Amino acid sequence: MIAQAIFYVLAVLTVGSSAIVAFSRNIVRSTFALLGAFMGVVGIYVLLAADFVAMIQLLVYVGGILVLTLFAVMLTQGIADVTISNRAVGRLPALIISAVAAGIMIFAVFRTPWRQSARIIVAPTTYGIGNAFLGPYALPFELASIVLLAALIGAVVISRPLDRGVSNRLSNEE
Amino acid sequence: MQLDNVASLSHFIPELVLSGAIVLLILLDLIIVNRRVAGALAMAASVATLLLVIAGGASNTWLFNGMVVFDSFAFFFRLLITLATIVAVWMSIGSVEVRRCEQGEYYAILLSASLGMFLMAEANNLLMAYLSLELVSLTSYILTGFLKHNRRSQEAALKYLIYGGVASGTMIYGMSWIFGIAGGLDFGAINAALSQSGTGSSLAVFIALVLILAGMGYKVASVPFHMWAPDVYTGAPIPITTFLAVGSKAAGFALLTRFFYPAISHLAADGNWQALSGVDWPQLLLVICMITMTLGNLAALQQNNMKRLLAYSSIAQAGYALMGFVVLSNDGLRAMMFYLIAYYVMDAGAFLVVMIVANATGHEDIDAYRGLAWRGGLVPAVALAIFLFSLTGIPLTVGFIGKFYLFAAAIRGQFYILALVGIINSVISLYYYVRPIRTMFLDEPEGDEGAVTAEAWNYGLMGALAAATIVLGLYWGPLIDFAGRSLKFFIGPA
Amino acid sequence: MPGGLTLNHFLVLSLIVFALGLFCVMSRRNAIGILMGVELILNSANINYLAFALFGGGRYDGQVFSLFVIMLAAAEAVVGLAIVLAIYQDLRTIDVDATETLNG
Amino acid sequence: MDHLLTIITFAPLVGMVLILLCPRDQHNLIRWLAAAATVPQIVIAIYLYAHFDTATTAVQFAERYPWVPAYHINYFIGVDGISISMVLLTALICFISVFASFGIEKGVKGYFALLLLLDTGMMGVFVALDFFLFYIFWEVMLLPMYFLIGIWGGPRREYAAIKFFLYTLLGSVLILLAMLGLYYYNPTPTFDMTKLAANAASYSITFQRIAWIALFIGFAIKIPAFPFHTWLPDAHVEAPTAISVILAGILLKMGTYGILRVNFGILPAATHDMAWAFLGVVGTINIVYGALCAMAQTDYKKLIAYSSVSHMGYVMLGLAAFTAAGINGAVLQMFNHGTITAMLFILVGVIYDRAHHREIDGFGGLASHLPIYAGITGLAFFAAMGLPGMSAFISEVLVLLGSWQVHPIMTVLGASAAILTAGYMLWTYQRIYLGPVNDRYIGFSDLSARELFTLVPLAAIVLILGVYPHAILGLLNTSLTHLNQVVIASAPHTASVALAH
Amino acid sequence: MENPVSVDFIRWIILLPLAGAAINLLLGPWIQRKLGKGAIALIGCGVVLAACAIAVSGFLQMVALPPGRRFMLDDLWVWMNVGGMKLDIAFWLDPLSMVMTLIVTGVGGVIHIYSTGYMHDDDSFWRFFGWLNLFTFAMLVLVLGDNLWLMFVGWEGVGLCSFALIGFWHKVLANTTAGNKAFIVNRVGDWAFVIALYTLYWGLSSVDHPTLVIREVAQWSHLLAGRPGYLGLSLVSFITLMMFIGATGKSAQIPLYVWLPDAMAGPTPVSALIHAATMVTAGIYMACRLNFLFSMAPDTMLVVATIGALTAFFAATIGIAQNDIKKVLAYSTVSQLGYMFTAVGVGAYAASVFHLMTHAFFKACLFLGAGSVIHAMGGEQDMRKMGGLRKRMPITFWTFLAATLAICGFPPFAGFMSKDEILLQAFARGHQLIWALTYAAAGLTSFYMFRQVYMTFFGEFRGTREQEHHLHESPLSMSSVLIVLGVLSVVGGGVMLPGYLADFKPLEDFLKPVFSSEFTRRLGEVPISHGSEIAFSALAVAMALAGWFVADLMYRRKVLNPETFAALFNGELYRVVLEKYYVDEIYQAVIVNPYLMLCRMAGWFDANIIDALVNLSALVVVYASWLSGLFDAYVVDGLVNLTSNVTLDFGGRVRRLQTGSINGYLYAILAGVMFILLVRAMLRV
Repeated sequence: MIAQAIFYVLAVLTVGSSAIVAFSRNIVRSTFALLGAFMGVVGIYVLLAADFVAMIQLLVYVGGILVLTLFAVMLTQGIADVTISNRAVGRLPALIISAVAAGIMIFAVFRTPWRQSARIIVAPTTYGIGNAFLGPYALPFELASIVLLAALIGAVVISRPLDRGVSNRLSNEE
Repeated sequence: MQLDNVASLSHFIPELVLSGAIVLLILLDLIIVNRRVAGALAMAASVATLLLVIAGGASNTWLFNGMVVFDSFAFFFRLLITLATIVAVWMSIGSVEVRRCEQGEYYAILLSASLGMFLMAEANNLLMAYLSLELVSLTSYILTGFLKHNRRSQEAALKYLIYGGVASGTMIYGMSWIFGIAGGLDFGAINAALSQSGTGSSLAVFIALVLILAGMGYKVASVPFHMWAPDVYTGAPIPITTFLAVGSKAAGFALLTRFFYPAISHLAADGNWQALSGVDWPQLLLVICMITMTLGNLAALQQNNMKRLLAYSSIAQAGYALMGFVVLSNDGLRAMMFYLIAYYVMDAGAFLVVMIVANATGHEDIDAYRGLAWRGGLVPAVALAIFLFSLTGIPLTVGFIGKFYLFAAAIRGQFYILALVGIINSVISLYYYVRPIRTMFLDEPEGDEGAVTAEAWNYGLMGALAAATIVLGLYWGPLIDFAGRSLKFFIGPA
Repeated sequence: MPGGLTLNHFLVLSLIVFALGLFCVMSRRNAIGILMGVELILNSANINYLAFALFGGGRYDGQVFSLFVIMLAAAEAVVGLAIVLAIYQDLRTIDVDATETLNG
Repeated sequence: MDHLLTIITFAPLVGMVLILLCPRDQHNLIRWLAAAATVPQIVIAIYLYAHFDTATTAVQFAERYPWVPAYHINYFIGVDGISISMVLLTALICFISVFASFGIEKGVKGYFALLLLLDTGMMGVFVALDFFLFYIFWEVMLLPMYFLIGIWGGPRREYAAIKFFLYTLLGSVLILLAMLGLYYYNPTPTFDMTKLAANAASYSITFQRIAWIALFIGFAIKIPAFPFHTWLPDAHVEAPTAISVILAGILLKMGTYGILRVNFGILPAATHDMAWAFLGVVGTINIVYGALCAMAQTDYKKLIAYSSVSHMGYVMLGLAAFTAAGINGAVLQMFNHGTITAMLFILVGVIYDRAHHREIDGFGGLASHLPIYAGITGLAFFAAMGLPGMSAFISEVLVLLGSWQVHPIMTVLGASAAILTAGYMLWTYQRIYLGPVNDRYIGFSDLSARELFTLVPLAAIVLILGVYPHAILGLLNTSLTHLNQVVIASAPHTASVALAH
Repeated sequence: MENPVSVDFIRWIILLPLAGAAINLLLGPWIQRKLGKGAIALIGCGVVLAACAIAVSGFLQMVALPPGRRFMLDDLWVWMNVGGMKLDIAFWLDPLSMVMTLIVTGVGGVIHIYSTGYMHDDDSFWRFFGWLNLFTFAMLVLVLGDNLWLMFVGWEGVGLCSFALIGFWHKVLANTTAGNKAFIVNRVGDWAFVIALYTLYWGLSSVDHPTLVIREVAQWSHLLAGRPGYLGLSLVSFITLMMFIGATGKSAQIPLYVWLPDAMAGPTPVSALIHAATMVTAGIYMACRLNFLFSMAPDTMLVVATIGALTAFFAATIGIAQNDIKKVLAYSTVSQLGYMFTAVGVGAYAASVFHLMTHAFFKACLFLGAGSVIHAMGGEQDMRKMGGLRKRMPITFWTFLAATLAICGFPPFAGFMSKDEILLQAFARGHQLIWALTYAAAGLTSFYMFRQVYMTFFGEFRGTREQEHHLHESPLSMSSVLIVLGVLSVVGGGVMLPGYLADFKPLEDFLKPVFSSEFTRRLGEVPISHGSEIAFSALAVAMALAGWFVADLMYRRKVLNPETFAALFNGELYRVVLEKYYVDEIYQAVIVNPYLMLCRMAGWFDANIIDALVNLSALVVVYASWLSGLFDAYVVDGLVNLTSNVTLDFGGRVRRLQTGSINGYLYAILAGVMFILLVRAMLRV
């Protein structure tokens, strides 16, 4: 029962925050609500016995992505312009589509015989995950490093202004 | 045969070479000032990869504990992707646009994309599929937005990114359901699980497939997941456009095929495939296929920018290739694979000519081609005509042979409506494919538009592709045999 | 699962978040807003993976997958925000009339 | 002498390569090279004519090499009674067209290169016996035609060229579908037309009908049959003279040839069912409607174009009858129309070169100072009218004779077109050549030696075939009569066998 | 029938004129320039006279044969051999074609000679002789062809030459129009004729004798008796009726006679040769040649006789009001051809051929005389401007008079013999009404012919002074021909005398083998007493005298004023007759104008409907692409507007990062996905 209560609290947090993210017309408010959503999800992760993942979520999402997003919003938005007249062309149809999609999928969720194992193990996972990364998931793990490398380099290249040195180099060669 | 991580490495040399080259390029960029080195190195790495791929052959093994599979099918796409990379690198070296960019990073990311495509073709696991697809996507966003101070380029990159993000998000959501039903990520395990499960899960599987299709379909730019393509193709540097159009699309088809065929279908005794557990994705894809080619063609009719025209054309071409995909037979898949080769040859050629003209005139509009044949640009004009006729599917070109096999597969599978739609589309497509030809040959040049000349290496590649278009249109026997031989999936353990 | 929580609890939760993410993606006209919607979708997917990992069999498979999703989300966010910033930067410095736009 | 048909097909291609190697401004060299490239065709055509065995229905001078064995595609060429006359016609018309093109001054190199490519494509269609090869050749002539009309044509050339291209492509893709269907419906998949024909009995009648219609539309566009004919006037009017000659002289025949070769040969049962409506009725409409439209034209060339529509109707009507006279007459009409209409278009070109317009009412009295020109035009006109003693008479008479018993009403209508044809031809002749001398044209020179050289052989053939049609009929008779029997025999009810003779 | 005698001289009768035509037409200008018109004339006349000589020798050979074996065949080569129908280029000489050949080459030969004088001043001398030779060739093919298709070759060939010679002076547009009219009207007849041939072929092949060789048709046609044909007629009736329609075209009978008067636009020798003596008789020749078929079809025979008689009468009525010297003769020709058809229709084939022959003589003589007059008058053809020529042109006058007496049927001139025979036969075979018509026509003939004689040769000269000064008798080349033909008009009737004079009918005997089919013989068995024959002769002569008398009163003695007759019925009757019963106008209004309208409609239809329908499909595609463009532009997003708006937003320092188009894309995609899901869920849950 306690677990259930915790679940519902977390669910309300997650869904509520997500709803604000989705529905708020203020992008800054959405960004802050995103924090709530992430935190709720972290709780859910814990509830799902994924301690390591929850930790990473906390670190990467809350500590990284969210900050980054906030930074970007602030940078491009300007706090002054909070009253945004979003035309919201597709809000109602979008709502309908999302609702219908959710409806169908919830229907499907209840009809589907999901694979469920008889025994549910709740135990720390860090060790197992570490093994997995070095064993069967070694290739994805290594690949991920390349992805990150490429992403970092790309981000740097794209966001770096065309500096004088490069310009000179270009004009010299042409 | 399933190899562990260390033993797998010996089969993984091309990928390793690519990875090494990526690292080397990044390092070199910090040290060496001469910008031509990067291109040369990338070229060397791609050629080496090609040779290694050929030398490695296909060995029907699972590598890295079943993460990737190394079968004939993978070999085919490795080859095709390497060729696409070579063309992209070659064009990059000759491109005026690209010359203004940071060279080391550019080629490093280009080769990363190439690596990602390799893995897409080899993926035997949902996680690998997702990872490799993301690698390709991320690098593609970056490459698209690579042009500094080019609003089009960056806008395209943003669109591409947002679209790709949503697509991959929905895809992994769909994958999660497949995981929930099958209890594993391995394609073999999924196949086994789906074979045993009854029809109770078919709705969930169908929804999951639709969601996954959003992620994979956007790589091949099939309707309704095609919207990014025109903008991105127009905005990206032309070599990248080419790379996306031929390489990324081929990799997308590889992944699509590997997932939809060996993973969630099974090969019946009569040589035709059947979808597992009553999931009717074939009908879904049939409709998508027909809409894709029709919409692509119709939208292309009104384009005035060559890149954009070719972008819509490539959507339509993807629709044609999907014809082979939806007929549920090895004939169809073989035709699709053959068509991808054909598409590679002719589309890369067309983009190359567009680049040559853009290099010379700075324009990509069809108007820039006015009277091209009569103002000293006869060679590129003829080459472009060949490529465009091939894209239309006129005989004596490889495009015709490709379509021939596609239609043959459709007719054989008794998909008459599909064949008819394809036929009508071929005719419609003639109209816009002929427009540039008309502009080049039938219109007189006006004003002071100068002659179009290009460097020898661009002409060389163009000539090679044009020759390939014709030669493969006349003698394609070995190629179709190769496509047929390559159509062997090494299916995972039950 | 102790406390009477079933798989479906988590699946429905994730679905709601997914749907909200979808709505966000569809209704937002702000690029960063859309990216936030994508993050919601990714999180909802992760809930699924972890739920299936717990209730189904493939324990580490699911958890590892979710880790990769988080990681790639980060990479995507980095690249995406870089592009956003680049455009912003660009437009601040370049004459608007000289810019080309994609259409048609 | 084993590769005669290969040589006859690809000799122009060799010429094309040589022309491409020529310097751009060596116009005369290019022209004579092109002429030389068509000479082997003429020589071989004569040889084939002399050595053709008229007693057999078998394929002669055949060559067969595997091309794509995995898909049963062969390089299989040969001639039989159905195709031999068309091979002769192609060789002749192409030879003449090259000379008729000597006046081209713009892009000479490209023009002749494309012309020779076109030549290869056309010849290939008539010798190909592998369906795939047939289709390739069929499409090959599309491209040069598009450029030849589009670059060297008249003011609305782009419209005409794309119209031609789109129309024909639509037709040919339908042929492609039918071809693939035939391939797979065969007990042993093959593209070999002779084998496909041999297995004709194994196709279900439903399939035959579907394939028949697809093929028919594909071929009908080329013929051109009503209502698919509207590309023809445009294409003819805009095309340069020699291209009009080829278009009317050879290309149109490919449509009816295809019907004979494929629809008749491979789908006889469906042919027997459907020819009545699709060939008979449509052919009759072509005859009468084409003649009516021709009467209404004010453009000389367009008038001739519509007369082609009318005359090709006879071919269809003849085919629809399933009588020996009808089918022989139809093929003979193909040959005759080829030669006569070639003359007519050359003649239109002659006056267009001088006057730079083609308005019929803008001329008058040309006979007074261009007597030779007017004389040959008169000959061609009367030939087109089917005047006895000239070639078209024989074929039209055979067609109508053959169809009378089977389709009396159609025949009466078809025969009445002889009156209509005489009407518009004579009226046109009068308006252009007779009457008071028009001062504007007094300075015009009569036919040049080159123009005479293109016209006289055709005129001679027209006259000779009028009195000795056996020269061509003898080639056709065995094969066509056999083909006719096959179609009749494939009918579910064989009561109509009585009509065989 | 016994096998025909195989010979090889017939081809030369035909090829010689052809060679002449080829030389004159192809090399004519050159020869005329280098060697003069004499060479042209020599070639032109020489070939025909040579052919005539060969024909005469052939005639002698034929006469030497026993009557039952007088069939000669000259087989050249296979023409076509299709579907069991084997036709050769072969020529067939039997008594009937022998007679025709002699007429064609003989009369033709003298007209050629006449032409050397008549056309002497024309620059296109060579062309005239070329076409004249070609005509002779075509006519001989028609006559000698051994099968019906070959006959048809000549049949249309003479039409072609007729077309070319009517429009010989082609710089005058009206002449060429007349040529066109002749050709097209003939084509209408030919259309019926070929249908007759098709039907005949199929009829014979249904009795296992698919052939159109005339002698074989003759052999097997009896098998067709009683077989049903089309339009409710028996097969043979249908065939012969269609053939007769063909004949009405060629031989200018109602309703297709309208071209012949216009054909007078050609040079006068052409009118004499083609439009009087030879070509127009082709229909009669054809009917006689196929007498075995016609005889099998009594209903057709009745139609033929009726049409013939009507034509004879109505053409004669038109003839009395014409003022053009050649037009009078033209309608006279139509009328006389009507007589010949009457004879065919009543089954008197020999009489028909006999009249054909005598008509060739006297009508050629009349035309050439008229030509002589026109020549002298400097091209004037209106008789009202002539008069009194008798003294200035005696030879012309006397020959013209002889021919006039012949055509009017005064004994013992040739026309008396032949026309009398026809009238007699018509009455004797029970066609009283037809007899009455033709009898009346004989009076009219006499009237208009003497009217012509009086207007032309008697009274005062009514032309200009210049013409009067120029008047002269024609040169020897012309006048000698007039004399020859004049003499023939007098004595030509001698080959078939009336029974009460002598039992001397060599022509009928000679032709008997041709008219020996069972059905023809059955028709011919009509006993006629000498008394009735004499009575009919007297009646006929009385009628001719009456015509003469009226003409004499009106035009020589001027006792009666023609104007008073013209003014009867307010002059309406006269006007109707003068305007040839408005037949041309009716044809123009009923057939030609609607036809031209139909053509214009078809042309409009093709350009605006058919082409538009085809273009419609293109339009649909364009529209669809426009729609999909809209889809891209508005449903997905207002790309053009929005992106620029977005850009402007940026420029407007509103710091929003809005990428409007993207969410539209996503929206569309996700909507697509959801739609798929929804459909799937509704279809199968």
